[in-house]
Amino acid sequence: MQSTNFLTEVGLNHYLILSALLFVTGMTGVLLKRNIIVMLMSIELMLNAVNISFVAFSKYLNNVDGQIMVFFVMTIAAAEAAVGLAIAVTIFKRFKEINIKFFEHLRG
Amino acid sequence: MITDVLMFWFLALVVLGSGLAVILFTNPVYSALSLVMAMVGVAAVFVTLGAYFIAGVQLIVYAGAVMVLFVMVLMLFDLKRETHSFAAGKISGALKLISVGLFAGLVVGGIVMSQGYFVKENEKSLGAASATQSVNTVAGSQTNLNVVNTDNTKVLGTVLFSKHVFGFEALGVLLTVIAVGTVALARSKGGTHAKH
Amino acid sequence: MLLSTILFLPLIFALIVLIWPQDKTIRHVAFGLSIVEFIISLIVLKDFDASSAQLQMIEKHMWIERFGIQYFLGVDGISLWLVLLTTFLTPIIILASWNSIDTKIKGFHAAMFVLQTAMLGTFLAIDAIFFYVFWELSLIPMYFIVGIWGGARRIYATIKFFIFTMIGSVLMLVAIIYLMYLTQQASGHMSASLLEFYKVKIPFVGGSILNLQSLLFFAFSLAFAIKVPVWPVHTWLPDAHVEAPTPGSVILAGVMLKMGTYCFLRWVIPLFPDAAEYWAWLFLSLGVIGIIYGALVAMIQPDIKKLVAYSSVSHMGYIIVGMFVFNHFGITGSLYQMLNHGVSTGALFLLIGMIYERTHSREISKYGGLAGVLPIFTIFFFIITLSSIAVPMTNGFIGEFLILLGLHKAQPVYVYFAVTGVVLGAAYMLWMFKRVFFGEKGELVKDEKHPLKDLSVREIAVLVPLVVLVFWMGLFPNHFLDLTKSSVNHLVTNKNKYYLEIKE
Amino acid sequence: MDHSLLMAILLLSPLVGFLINGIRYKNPTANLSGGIATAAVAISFISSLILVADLIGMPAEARKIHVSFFQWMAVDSFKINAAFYIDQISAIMILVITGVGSLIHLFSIGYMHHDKGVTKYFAYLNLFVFNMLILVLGDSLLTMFVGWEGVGLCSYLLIGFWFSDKEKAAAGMKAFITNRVGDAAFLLGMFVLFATFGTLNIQEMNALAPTTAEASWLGAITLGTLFLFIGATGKSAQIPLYVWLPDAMAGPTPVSALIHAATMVTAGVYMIVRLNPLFIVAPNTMMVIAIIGALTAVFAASIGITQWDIKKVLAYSTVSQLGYMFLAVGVGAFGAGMFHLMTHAFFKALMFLGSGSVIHAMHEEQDIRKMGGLKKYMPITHMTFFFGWVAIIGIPPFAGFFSKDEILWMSFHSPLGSPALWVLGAIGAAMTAFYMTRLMCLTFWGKSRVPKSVHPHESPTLMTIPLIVLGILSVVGGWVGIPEVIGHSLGDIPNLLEHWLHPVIKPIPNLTEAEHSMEWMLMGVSVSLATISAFIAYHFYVKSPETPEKIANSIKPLYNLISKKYLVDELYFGTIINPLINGSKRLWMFIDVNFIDKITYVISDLVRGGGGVVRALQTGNLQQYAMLIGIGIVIALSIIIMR
Repeated sequence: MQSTNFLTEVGLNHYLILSALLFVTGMTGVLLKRNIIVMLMSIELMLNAVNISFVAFSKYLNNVDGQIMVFFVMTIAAAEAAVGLAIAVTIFKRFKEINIKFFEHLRG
Repeated sequence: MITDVLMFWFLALVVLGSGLAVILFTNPVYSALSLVMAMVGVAAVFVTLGAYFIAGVQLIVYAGAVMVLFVMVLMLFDLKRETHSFAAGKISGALKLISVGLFAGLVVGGIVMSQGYFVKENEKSLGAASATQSVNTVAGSQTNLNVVNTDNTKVLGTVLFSKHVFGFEALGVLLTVIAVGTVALARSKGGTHAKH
Repeated sequence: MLLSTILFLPLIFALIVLIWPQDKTIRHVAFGLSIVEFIISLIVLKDFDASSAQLQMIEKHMWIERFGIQYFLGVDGISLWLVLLTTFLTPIIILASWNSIDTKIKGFHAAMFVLQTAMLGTFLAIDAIFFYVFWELSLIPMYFIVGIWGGARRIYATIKFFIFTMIGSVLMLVAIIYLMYLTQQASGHMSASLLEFYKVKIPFVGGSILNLQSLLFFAFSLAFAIKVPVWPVHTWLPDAHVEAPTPGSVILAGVMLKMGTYCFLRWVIPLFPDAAEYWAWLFLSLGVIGIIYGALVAMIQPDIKKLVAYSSVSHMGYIIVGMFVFNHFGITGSLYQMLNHGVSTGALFLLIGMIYERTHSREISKYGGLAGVLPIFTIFFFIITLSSIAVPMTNGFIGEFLILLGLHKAQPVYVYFAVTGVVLGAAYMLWMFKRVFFGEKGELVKDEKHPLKDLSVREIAVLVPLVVLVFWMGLFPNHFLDLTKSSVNHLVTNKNKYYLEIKE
Repeated sequence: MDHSLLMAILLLSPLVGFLINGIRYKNPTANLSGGIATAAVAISFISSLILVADLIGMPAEARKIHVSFFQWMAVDSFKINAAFYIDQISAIMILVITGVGSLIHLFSIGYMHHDKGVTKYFAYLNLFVFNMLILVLGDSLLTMFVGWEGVGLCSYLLIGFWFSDKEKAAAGMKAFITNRVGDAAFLLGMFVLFATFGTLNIQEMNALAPTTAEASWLGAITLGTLFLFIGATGKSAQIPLYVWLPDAMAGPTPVSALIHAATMVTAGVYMIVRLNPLFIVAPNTMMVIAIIGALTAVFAASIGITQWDIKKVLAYSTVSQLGYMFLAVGVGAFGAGMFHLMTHAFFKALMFLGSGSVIHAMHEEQDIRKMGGLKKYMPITHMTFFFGWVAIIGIPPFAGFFSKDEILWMSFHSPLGSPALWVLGAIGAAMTAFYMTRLMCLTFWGKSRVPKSVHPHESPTLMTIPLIVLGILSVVGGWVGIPEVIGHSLGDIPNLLEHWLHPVIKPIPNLTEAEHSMEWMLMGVSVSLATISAFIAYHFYVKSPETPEKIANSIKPLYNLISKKYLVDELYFGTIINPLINGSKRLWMFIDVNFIDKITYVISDLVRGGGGVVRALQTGNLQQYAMLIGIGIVIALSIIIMR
């Protein structure tokens, strides 16, 4: 391990750790929030976290493919948000409720 | 150099802070606004990484389109009363938090431990990038390009429409399907469970 | 290309039926398409070289190279008639279901065509994995046919049917994989081709079940025995038959049971000759028990369909017995009996379906005196009954006689038990016939306000080909036996070092 | 004409008749349908006459017409042709079948005139003739078996002809299934013989038959012939499988005449005669056949004495007469067997048709207690029936005398026979005379007991013509086989039948020269026995009708046992059929429902129980699932990192 000053020399790892923490934040939201819409937002957070990783790798590996992936991820994310929200709207129309606690129809 | 460092720490703070805010606010509208903040922060992070085009797209797609969508949906619902914002189960809540924590620890630990690996792999490119800032290739591949200067966008476009053109087209199809599907979903009166 | 055509044409037909826009004409389309398929399959008959025991009209392409899995089709004297039986029965079944299937018509016909592909694939595939795909595929449409269009307890019956057959197949898959591994050891490269399997010499030690060949033998046999079904794993059959709609019963009895017996001849006996010979006593005993048990239990069933289902157990017992005597008579008889059973039991189920459409009951005690009300129906039923109890000049006799002759030649002791099936078979069928058709008019028959209608032209058209076949096969068995002769000969003479050559 | 063409006409003409009548089965006109059917059989009769004429024209040793149409079945060494051959034995049979057959068809036109299903009836009848011809002419055991089962099938259809009556349908089923028992044995016999000779062709087997007798009970030929004989007991109604024949009287009376008296039931005898070179080398089988035949003759005759149904009496009489035929072939007198078969066909068909005529006149009344004195109403029927009566009880010079006497003599004289068999035969003959006379007395003679509502009348000409023809045959039919001893004393009248059959019948080994004095004596004993018992019967039933009742009362238990047919049906039901049905029910409940399915249920319960445990994990809570994914990732990551 190279001796670097963690605070002053920003490298790939910093971005990766930032990405990881953001991902974890999003994950916490998905796991713990009850509002479906906020859960969707948390998913967006997780996707963004991944994007950070991609771009960081892209830069430090000197490879433009990472950015292409980000591009794809964003498209997917937008699509996912659209469908997710459409489902949320439909659920709300049907049950007048968007609290995840009420949707346990898959109980075995 | 120091501005870059400061910039990073500042942006990291903003991104993580607003990310936390997303999940901590009980009012979903606030959450949405925090999310916008996080998105902008991420866009800025992209800028610090030299990915200007991506940063722009991030702003347009996320902070623009997606967020508008979220907010609009939120406005459709009447969500003022939000008493229990978190799932309440004690054991499962604890389990969830523990697993999240462990996950974070593992990822971060992994990243830190694997530092040598990345550094070794990237020593040459990093060194080269900082020294000459010129076009350099890692393994002689045609697609490994310099990511530092402003014709980055052009390169991005070239690669996107040559090497990844299939994925691009597939995404186009996907988006069309999604557009139709979303409309269909939103129109339906509750799907198979609909009360007539 | 011929075999591929007849194999995959039904799949295309299934698609056509699914996207066909008009609901009214779907039956006509399906019927026409199935006839087309039958005519194409007749080309196989025309091109078939009866003098050769080789695998004919083969089509061979590498599918998954790493494991030596091939797209490998071929036909020989053993599978030829079963292929034709399948393509022959399908149009008849579609015609017979004209009125009885009135919900989800599209789905039904599509399932039928998929099932046809699966059954043909089972008969034609020479590659083990390729075969296994079709073997399992055949379960799915059948599952839906029974589960959607079946009777009151259809869910119970389908699950029983599915689980019974599945249990066997799983072990077979393990055995297939092990055989593939053996081919790699023997020749250096892995192959799933049956022809390669034949070349593997599997060590066998008598006296214990715990040797490689016996274990593999039982792994395969269990799968096929459940399908046949051999006593005592037969209990799924009566339930499946009773709950299945008429077309389902016909295809089940007519073709699907033959998949089991055919595979004994194609896979088990040539692959594991020593074990087959060593354990022949077991299968002969089970077969004979099946003959007698099936007949006895059939006799006391109150439900016609269940009666015929148990009679299937009895008839399939003959087939099993015929195969495990390993001589010309037995094996030829078994092959012939497969066709017979397909024709006559298929026809019986069709007839039962026709009367069920009229009265909505299968309770024997509620019938009686039908002969006076439905004479044409009675004539057809009687002819098929004769075929089922193996009266000479009908098809059933040839098969049963040859099997018993072969059994006597190989194992005379068993024949004294097996022959009781001849008597009991007549007893249960004629007793049922008497109770349903003779005597005073039963409660379902005497309703003056709604007299039962005799067979319509369509129903007669369904039955006539089968009746013609009953007599044709009974009077001129040589027309059929000539095509299987070389293959059976090859199997009997080379049983212990079986191989199959490819005819270019 | 070409032989194969003639043979084809002979065989196919009834089949064509069947098909024509079968297609127009709903037609109710008796004259047309009956005309077609009768013509079909008559054509057969004519072609068989031509064929037999050709046969006579041939030299004695080469008398054989063999026609092979096509190869029926060929598997490895097992080859069966659809081939038929006429020799001296089958020549007699085809003449009887088509000749008597046409007469009975003719009679049926009158008898079945008012039945709605008359066309169907004639179709079945023609089908029967077709199958019977196949049985008789088939050149291999398997071809014979085709006809063998075919006639059983037609018998089933005709017995159950009035199927709406439950009893009659049941009788048909009983006949078929009882026959099936025999057929199963017949199959076994074929298997054994095929394993021994490698062929089922009758001529080849006869040629291959060894010349020395087989002593062992388990020898291949003994076993094979024994099985074939069991088959014959089914078809020809011998102990223990005779039970179906009395019930078979449920069918129309002409059917009883054709199938259950003249032709089908004699198939067993015919089969043994045709295979005589095989049977003669299996003395053990021969012994069994002779004993069974003799026992059946007495046993059935004793039941016949107690029956009140005119057809049942004749049915038991048939069983008894068949017993005589088996006695004959059992002691090696194959010619005598064939002879009796032929004369029996004449007089028994005559008596059945006569009884049909009576039943017709009495409006379907079959109980002889309600008849009596019919002589004056139905002179022709009475006259012809009378000829039948004297023929069957063996009064010289009527047909039955010659054949029955030859059988009795041979059972005494042949090295395969014994005096005991002769005694049984003679007792049977006396009983026959008794019950036949009883039948005559109660039906035609004595006082009329006919109910007032019934007005008996003579049958129409269509029905009396066959009666007259058969009556003549019953008188003269026996003259073709006048025994040597009588023929000699009457001035060298040759035994035509014996000469005719001589080339195809194997002689009895070690047969000594006959003593004429002994033969005359035995003949005298049996004829006088028959005459005496006939006289007693006449005395009982015409002179003092109360005596038989007294006697019956004095031996009540025995009488009841006999009149209830020795309770054999009840015995079979009690010991075989009912236990089989009840046992099957129990078997099914025990094995299928309670054992195999139980096992599967236990397994499924285990699986379900296991599922119940795992089920707790499926809370339906989306976030919990996500958490489980998370935990999974954590575990996977820790493994990757820690490694």
